[in-house]
Amino acid sequence: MRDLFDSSVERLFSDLVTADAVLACEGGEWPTELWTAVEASGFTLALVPESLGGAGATWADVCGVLRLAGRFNLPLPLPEAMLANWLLGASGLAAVLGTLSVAARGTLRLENGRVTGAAVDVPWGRHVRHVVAVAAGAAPAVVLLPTEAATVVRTVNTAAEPRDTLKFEAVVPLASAALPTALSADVLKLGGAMMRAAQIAGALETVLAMATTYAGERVQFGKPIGSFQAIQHQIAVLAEHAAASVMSAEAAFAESDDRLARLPVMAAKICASEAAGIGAGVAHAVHGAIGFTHEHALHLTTRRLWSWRSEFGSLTDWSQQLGRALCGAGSQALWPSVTAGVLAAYEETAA
Amino acid sequence: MRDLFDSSVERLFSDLVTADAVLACEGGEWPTELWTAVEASGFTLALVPESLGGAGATWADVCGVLRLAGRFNLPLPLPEAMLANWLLGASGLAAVLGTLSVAARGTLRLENGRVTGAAVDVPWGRHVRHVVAVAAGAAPAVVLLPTEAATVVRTVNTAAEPRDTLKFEAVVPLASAALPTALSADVLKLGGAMMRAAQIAGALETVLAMATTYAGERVQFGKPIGSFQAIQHQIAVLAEHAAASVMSAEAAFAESDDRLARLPVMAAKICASEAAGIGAGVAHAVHGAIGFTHEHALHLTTRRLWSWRSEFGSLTDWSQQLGRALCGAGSQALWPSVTAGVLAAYEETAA
Amino acid sequence: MSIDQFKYSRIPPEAEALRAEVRAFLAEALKDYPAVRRADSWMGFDAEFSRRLGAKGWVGMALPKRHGGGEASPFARYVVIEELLAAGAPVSAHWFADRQSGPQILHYGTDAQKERHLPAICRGEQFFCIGMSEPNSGSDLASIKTRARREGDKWVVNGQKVWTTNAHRSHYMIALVRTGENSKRQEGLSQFIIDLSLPGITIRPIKDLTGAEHFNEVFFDELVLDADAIIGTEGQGWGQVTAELAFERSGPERFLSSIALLHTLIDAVGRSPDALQAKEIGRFAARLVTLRNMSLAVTAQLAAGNNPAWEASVVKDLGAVFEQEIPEVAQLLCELPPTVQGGSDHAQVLAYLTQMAPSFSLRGGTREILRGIIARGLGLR
Amino acid sequence: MSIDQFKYSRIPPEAEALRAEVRAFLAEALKDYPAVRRADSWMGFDAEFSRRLGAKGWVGMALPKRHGGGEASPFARYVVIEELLAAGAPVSAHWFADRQSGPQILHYGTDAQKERHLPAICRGEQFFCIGMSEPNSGSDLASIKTRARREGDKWVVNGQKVWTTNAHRSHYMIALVRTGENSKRQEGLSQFIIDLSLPGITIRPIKDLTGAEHFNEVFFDELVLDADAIIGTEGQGWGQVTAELAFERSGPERFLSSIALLHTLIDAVGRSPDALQAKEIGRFAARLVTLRNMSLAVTAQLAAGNNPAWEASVVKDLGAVFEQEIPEVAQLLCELPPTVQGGSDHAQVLAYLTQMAPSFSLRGGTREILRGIIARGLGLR
Repeated sequence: MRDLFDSSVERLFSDLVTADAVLACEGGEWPTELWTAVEASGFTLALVPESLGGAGATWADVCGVLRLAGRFNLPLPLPEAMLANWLLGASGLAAVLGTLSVAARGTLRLENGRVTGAAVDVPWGRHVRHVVAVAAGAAPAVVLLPTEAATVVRTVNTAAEPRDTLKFEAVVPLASAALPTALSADVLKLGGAMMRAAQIAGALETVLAMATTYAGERVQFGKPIGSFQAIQHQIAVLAEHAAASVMSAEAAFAESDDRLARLPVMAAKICASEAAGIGAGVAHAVHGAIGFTHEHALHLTTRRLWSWRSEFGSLTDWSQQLGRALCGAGSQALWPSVTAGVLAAYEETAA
Repeated sequence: MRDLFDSSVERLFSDLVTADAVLACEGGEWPTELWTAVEASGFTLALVPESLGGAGATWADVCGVLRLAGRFNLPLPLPEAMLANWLLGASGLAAVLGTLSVAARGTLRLENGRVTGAAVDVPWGRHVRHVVAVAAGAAPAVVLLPTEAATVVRTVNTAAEPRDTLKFEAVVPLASAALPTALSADVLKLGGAMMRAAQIAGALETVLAMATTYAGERVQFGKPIGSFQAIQHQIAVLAEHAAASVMSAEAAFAESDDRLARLPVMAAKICASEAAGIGAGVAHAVHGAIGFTHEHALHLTTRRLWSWRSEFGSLTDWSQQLGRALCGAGSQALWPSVTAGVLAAYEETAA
Repeated sequence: MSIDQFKYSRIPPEAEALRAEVRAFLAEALKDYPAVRRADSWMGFDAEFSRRLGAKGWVGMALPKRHGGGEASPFARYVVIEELLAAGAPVSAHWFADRQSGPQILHYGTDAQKERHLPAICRGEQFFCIGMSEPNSGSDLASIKTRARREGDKWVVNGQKVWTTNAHRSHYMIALVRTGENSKRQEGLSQFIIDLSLPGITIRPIKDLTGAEHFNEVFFDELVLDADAIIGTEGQGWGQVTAELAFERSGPERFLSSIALLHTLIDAVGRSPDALQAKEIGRFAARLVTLRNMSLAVTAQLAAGNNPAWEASVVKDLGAVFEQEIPEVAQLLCELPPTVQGGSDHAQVLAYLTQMAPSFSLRGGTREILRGIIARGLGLR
Repeated sequence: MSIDQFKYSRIPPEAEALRAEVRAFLAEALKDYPAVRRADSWMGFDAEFSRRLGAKGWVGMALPKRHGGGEASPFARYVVIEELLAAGAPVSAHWFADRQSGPQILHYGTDAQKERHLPAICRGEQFFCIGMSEPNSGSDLASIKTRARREGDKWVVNGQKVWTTNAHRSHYMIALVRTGENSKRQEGLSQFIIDLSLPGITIRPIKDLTGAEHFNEVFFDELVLDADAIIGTEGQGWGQVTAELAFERSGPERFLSSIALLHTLIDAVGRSPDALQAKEIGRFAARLVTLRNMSLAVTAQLAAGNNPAWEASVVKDLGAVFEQEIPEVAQLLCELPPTVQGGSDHAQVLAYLTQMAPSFSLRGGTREILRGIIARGLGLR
């Protein structure tokens, strides 16, 4: 399924997700036609079980889709919608058509059948009709909330992507279910981290290609700057980190199934967040002043890298979680955790 | 006085502190003749007031001496002896001739006229006759202790310099006095940090000269490796950090007088500790395999850099102290602290 | 070159004495100035503010009194500009006139040029930009192609400059232009003072990645200049330009560009930092102290009439690494994604400086250029 | 080259099944093995231990059964060697035979050579070293000068190798030697299997900066070799050597060299790390997981018969940065100066690896060489 997904998404994005389209969205427009085209392709339901009307794809099947979303600077909550519908499906709830996002941070509580509190940093919160969240309460619950019931505080990240706060006051969810016991209360943060890791990997593929091309073309001191050793080595480092991001994202998706593979996902977001800064820095250093202009497309990707690395848990946040778990388990647990891809001691205490 | 000191010490060290002499000391020998020559030159008493039989030099006068000690890998507790005698003098006690070191870490307490506890990481502890420490008690006291009364646990740093633990059990100090109120209880740690900062600066001057020379001589692919941009830029970075270390050490010594200038000293040890790792790394990368051999003199200096950066407070230790003080004082205190060279809020709470 | 040239140089008391007055002025003048604009620092343009500084005697203050300056010492000027930058004051309007054009006109200008420009500069009323880079001449400055040909007693200029900060709101540009045909690339270059109100000049602002417009393309199409527009000696432009590089590379603007973020970071972290926050904030402060001392040491060298070009490159490269590292490390210290609309002051300053930081190692000589200069000074090229 | 070649490759269950047995063996065999010796890892030489591994079938295990091997999959071998390295087992004695010489003899050797060497390698009894570098040929390997001339049916070798790990305690060296006069530097090179007990060979150990003796100078003075000492094709030595580079650059030894320090660091930090300690330890673990996946992806490529030279260089360079960064960061996490005598396990392991770390980016291709290869793979040279 992977190859089919990758090729159809690549065709779709390269037709529709032009630099102009991205810039228009950054100006505040909601790209109705683009969303309609993406939704028509079925990807928002890709991870929903066939029994619930989805494509029944695995996480491994869609890693390429997410990387491509990153590569093309897709200005839509497609990753969020896929994650949201996956969680609805995993919770036995029907998937949602139409615009959809996730709320991974905030103070939402479900009490007496109503949800109150703030959902913070909701991607495209002002534009979507629905939001999926895990609400606290007697037991954590997956809830589907209508955004029309929320007060919106607008916030925008460095890529001009909306990251809004939605405040709910005693709102009856459109659907709700107990969070499956196999999933942790931070499942949306973890899932969002996995999405962003893949998007960063794709974005790094873009800036690597741009830097390589530019270095081969731009002439200074009578030769292409790509023939200078200092430039070559910087681009080599960018390539190394792009490769590490791709690898770690692929591993995280491949190891996730009904539940998200916590250790590989943490590793992926940590590596991707580190790579994002390095990659953006090298790409700008290579491009010089031209890459610093609004006219050049480089910033479409680097501004995303600068925000995505911080979203759904920064390098520090996930590293500290992982480091605390490893120290808690003791040195003899380190290597077995690495080879098993599972931190046994952590899994016990985390949920 | 500075120029005179610098030139006489440089002559002395270049005559006597050869690679062979350093290696012999690393084998465990105490260099009696070298010590005698250094002591005869009067530098152990340089910072002692003239009224107490010293040279009455300022800290600014001796910065060059300490840098030269680092440049030549001097295998003697000269910095420690200078610091110890300075503290004795500042406390109104007579300076000590003969081998002398400081104890900046440990658990020493003075009670009922006797000192009990462990002095940890005492430079050349096994070889010196006396150690100066600040002992805890009803009030902090400067004490001069005879090492013959101590049990010695031998420890050696990466430069094969003794860093011993001395255990004292109800030992009567040879001299003691209340710690002057202008000085903080960590005065020996602070002073040791300042010494090591200057030694690191000197050591970096050495590895910079070695790397530059080697890069000009070693031929690969038909030309000196110093003509490759990647090597040039690495050595440039080494030079930058060597310069930063020299600058920060000079500032710390220049601003210290009867008391040590805490903020400049912290800055010096932080910058030097960071530079030490960068400098050693670049020097080894440039030298390749030859620099990794025991026969080549490079390691005499790099092994010192790797230990000195951790002694008398690591980069982390001092940075955290400084960072906590700055956060405690609030953002509006940052810039005035930098320009004044004094962290007012900190000085109040630190001692 | 020599590391020993980094001699510790305290600011003399008479210069230090200015500081309290500058701080008091800024505390008042900027009391409602938002954090995110303070992050703009020497890119922040405010003609009125520059005039106010001029009235205080803080623009062109090292110039001779007969030209409107204060004959202040380089250290007095240092105190003023570092206080302005640390506070994030909008100094861009007069910045290039104060740092480069004024001293250059004093040094190379005719009496008429001095009369025309220096008093107005000192009043904070005449703004300059510097025309150096061209589309195919970034790091490789000697390859510039803009050309002036002599016609009678006039010069006629054709060509294009790019990345010219403030061209769209300056009165004059000092431009490096080719006047000779010499085969050696650095020869045959001259500097001109170009009145930007003349016909034949088109200025087109270039939007940067944050959407702001600081720099420009400037086109010269049969621009006619009087003979006395040339400054200094015909054909000696390269030497004149490189002589000022040490001034341009060692000032406090080379390491203070991210200080607004250190301020909001400390506020965001609060009084009790954790072990990671404390370490990184302390480490930044230590490097700031040291960079400032290095910059002051270069200032002392310049004041003594030396040419510390190597030392200035060291300050500039270390400073740019420092300025660029602050946003990179800051995003590791608080779980607060950067925001360009909405969000806290810290999130906004973080966003702004994260995006600006790549330019810090471009302006004033790229990292590659500077490290090449440092290596050459060590005898490696 | 392509980043897409980093495909996630799980270790197959039948290979994974070996792990428990290897772990149990090591837990027993190394139960009293000190921490500082575990830091030696693949530089730790213990002939008896190698023989014990041979008896378990864990040396040369991927070689055909008819030559004494186990015909195990590359992934099974991977499981064994990564467990050995993670535990810090002393594997140096058989390391080069297992990784390079065995596969090379299988690939290029005559039947007689296979018979002479492979079974003994698999028993963990025949140790090899690799003769590549020469005094003036470090990174520039094609410039080697050691020469073999033909005399009747013999070869006579003169010259010098240097930095030859384990030459002083190996039975054989596979050496790259010049046999032709070709003007192209990479041509006219051949590989020989040299019996190190022959007359005409002088081996002089070189003490490293820690005082240990791992590597050597090896002098050949009219060394006489039989015609069948050559391995592979005369004049094709360069191709034979470069073909194995992907094997040499992508194994777990390229990122596990400092794992002993991660272990003592976690012990030293204790169960409740502070914010700085937790961050750095977690970050190292994340990179370790990723490097291992990259290394396994290259293993899968090799198993499929591809030549992932570019990808292997990526693993080697990222791995060396990782291995070198561990001691540099570890010294920031505990207030515990490194010690070479006395002190805790952690202080000793820290001291040892701090000193060894510079070599991690020298062996197997310097950083400059690797980044050059990566850039060339991107089309930049």
